[in-house]
Amino acid sequence: MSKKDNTKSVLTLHPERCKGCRYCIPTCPKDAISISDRINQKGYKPVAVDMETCIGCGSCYTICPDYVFEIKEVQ
Amino acid sequence: MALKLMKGNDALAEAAVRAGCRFFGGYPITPQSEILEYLSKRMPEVGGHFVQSESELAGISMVHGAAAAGFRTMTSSSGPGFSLLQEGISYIASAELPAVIINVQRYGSGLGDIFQAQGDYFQAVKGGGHGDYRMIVYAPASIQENVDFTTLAFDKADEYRNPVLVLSDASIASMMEPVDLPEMHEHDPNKNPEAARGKGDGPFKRITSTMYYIEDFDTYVKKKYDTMAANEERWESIQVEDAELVLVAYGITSRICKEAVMLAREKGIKLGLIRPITLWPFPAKAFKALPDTVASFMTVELSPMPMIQEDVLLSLDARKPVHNFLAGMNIPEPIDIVEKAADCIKQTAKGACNG
Amino acid sequence: MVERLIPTALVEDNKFCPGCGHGIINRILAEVLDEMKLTDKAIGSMAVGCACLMVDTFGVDWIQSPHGRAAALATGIKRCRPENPVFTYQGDGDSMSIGFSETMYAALRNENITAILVNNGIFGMTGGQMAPTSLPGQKTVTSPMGRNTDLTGQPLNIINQMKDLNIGYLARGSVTSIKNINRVKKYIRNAFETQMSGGGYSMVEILSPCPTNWKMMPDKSLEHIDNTVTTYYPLGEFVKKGGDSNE
Amino acid sequence: MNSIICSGFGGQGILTAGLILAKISMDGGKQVSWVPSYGSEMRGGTASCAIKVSDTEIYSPFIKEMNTLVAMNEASVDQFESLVKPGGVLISNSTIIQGRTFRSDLKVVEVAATAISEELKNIRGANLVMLGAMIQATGLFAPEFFADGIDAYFDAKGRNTPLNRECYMAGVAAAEQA
Repeated sequence: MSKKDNTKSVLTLHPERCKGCRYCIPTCPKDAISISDRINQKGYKPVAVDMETCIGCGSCYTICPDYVFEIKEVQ
Repeated sequence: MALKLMKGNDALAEAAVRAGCRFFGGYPITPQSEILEYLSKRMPEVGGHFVQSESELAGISMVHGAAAAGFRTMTSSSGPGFSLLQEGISYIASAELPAVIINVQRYGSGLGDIFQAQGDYFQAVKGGGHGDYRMIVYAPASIQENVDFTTLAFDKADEYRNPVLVLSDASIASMMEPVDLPEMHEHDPNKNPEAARGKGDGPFKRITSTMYYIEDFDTYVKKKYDTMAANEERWESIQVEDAELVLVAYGITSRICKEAVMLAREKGIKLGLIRPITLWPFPAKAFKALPDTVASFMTVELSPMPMIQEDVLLSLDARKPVHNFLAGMNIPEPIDIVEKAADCIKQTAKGACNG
Repeated sequence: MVERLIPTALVEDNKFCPGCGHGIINRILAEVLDEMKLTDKAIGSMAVGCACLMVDTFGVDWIQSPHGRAAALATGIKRCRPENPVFTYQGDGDSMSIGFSETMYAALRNENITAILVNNGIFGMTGGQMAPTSLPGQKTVTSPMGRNTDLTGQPLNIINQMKDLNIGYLARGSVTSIKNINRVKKYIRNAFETQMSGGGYSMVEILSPCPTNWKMMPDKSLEHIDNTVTTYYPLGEFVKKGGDSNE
Repeated sequence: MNSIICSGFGGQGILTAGLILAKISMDGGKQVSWVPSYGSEMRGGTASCAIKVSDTEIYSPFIKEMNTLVAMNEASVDQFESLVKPGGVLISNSTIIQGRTFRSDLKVVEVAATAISEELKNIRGANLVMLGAMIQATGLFAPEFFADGIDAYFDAKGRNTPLNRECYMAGVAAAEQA
């Protein structure tokens, strides 16, 4: 769908919301998600996303209990 | 104005409808069931809602929901069922929602029996539910008062955003007297902006214990109930001006005591009567204003144990003897009350001051 | 549409434990309310338990119910305001233990409300005690040797209790995978569509992980639901009086 | 202050008799109270009601001693005769209460209420026969005023028949002759 109107699905990450449950990691079809080394303000090691690999499919959005991911359409 | 001959329960239910009550949830239990029966027919006639709930716990919770939605709402029960209402009453008080609760008292603890009694006094006035709340408690003594105080209860529930209790009993429930019913009053459920109706364009509403959102809640809640206590005392005093002994009785018992006062006066015995109309706040002011002639008091209660005695003693700072005429499960005879009172007057003169 | 934005009803970060299924369910519910344009009208009757944590984070009108009474409150609200979507959000302890009577009677009356019942097989908020839905042999802080069904009875299958009643909609889903989550979303949408068309009582039970009280890693919790919990509590739609949602 | 007890088997219309008396008294400008007392059975048990009619405020609605007893059956006489005030009125349903010696300090009116109502083909009107005898014997209200009240009572319920007034008037006549 997105291809037709020349838009692209781009992931927005809210790592401060992450509680480190890791549900997203095996869910990602591109293995683009990993745990970062830093500790966020909630005290968890948040996920990080390799944006080059990410295809913006939204699987992470769907499984995440903590609203860490959003997918936006951009031109 | 045409008087109507009505049964206590029916008149009370009609008063609720005329006060704008449009939701009733409740469970059958004698001797209050006629309130349910009446409203099951009447509510649909006025576009209101009646639900026979699966229990008193559910009934009071339905009332809680309807009150949160902004509607004038009521439930009623008796004795064992009133115990089950306590959970919801505490929650409604805590959320500062208005609701009217009726307890048609019946005799005894546990299952007890269905006849008139006044044994739910402590539960009614000291708070049967958990936590830091009080309720205005009205004690009607006639069918007209069933109507008047039920009407007032809805207004006071709105004014203070607090549940209000009407404490009736099996005899007032089943007897008939002429009543003058008030005009029909419509209550706008959207009048209060805090009523749950969907957030619309505004902020969402959280109807829960207000303690979560009020700063210095301890001070706030104390002030709320102090204000109610200071402003809402109601009572009737009869022939106390020169009385030697003052009877204290509420509800149906107070009417027997009125007769006892008249009978005593015929015999030259100086009895008076204080009839608390509000049981909470207990009318302490009535006791502060008595003349020095009053040497002692006697409570008359449809209970085997003294209950209002405690509040009379508090109102008197325990400075004068308070005797009891405990009728238990029997309707007392005025002459018996007069004789015991005469005996108490003698005892008091001798300096004895017990029971 | 590939765009996936945080729904408007989620006004603050949730306060659930890491890996808690409530977060997923909150989001799906918020999506459905947004998509059906019901967020501004919805009134929620909130359980006691972990559901209470939503009161500041999920932006619809809320009424806090006493423990177990959410369905009775919802009855009072819905009868008075039939035009508003009214739902309960309850855990299994609230809806199926202390509130079993209120839950069942709302269904028996076919109240036109939607019940979201989150089944994680445990009392979460109070520290992991046995629930009516705990599985045989399940270790909890009040069944330390494992749930003994000789003494505590069999796990309560609420769907079985309700499926023969005259109600509008009944389904059970889980939040263990993208597929299952999307299915739950459809169930919740079907439930609200049932209500908005006056179709009577609708209920969606959702199997949800409680990694904290199960003392399991979140990923193992999801596997546990798929491998074990669903054998006791099969997924699917069990009553569907209206048609499919036009999603 | 007039205190009246109406008593009989449940189903004999005794509570209704008391109610009609209370209603007409109210319409006649009196203060009234009506207190029921009945056994657990809906039909067949003993039922009674206590009515007070007064020009001034009624304090206690309960009655221990009464001015008037309307007794539909033996059990009612057993229970209440001793509580009628000296000089009071006792209306006895002589179809059922037979061969009985009453207190000599009472004005006793024996009226075959059940038989009369049967003759008039209004078997449920025995209570109205008793009321007629009671009104005549006590002089509580003018008999015609009360008869109009009975019509109004049943008219309001939408189920009046001329037989109601006939039963009542038969009771008045029976008391006149007694």
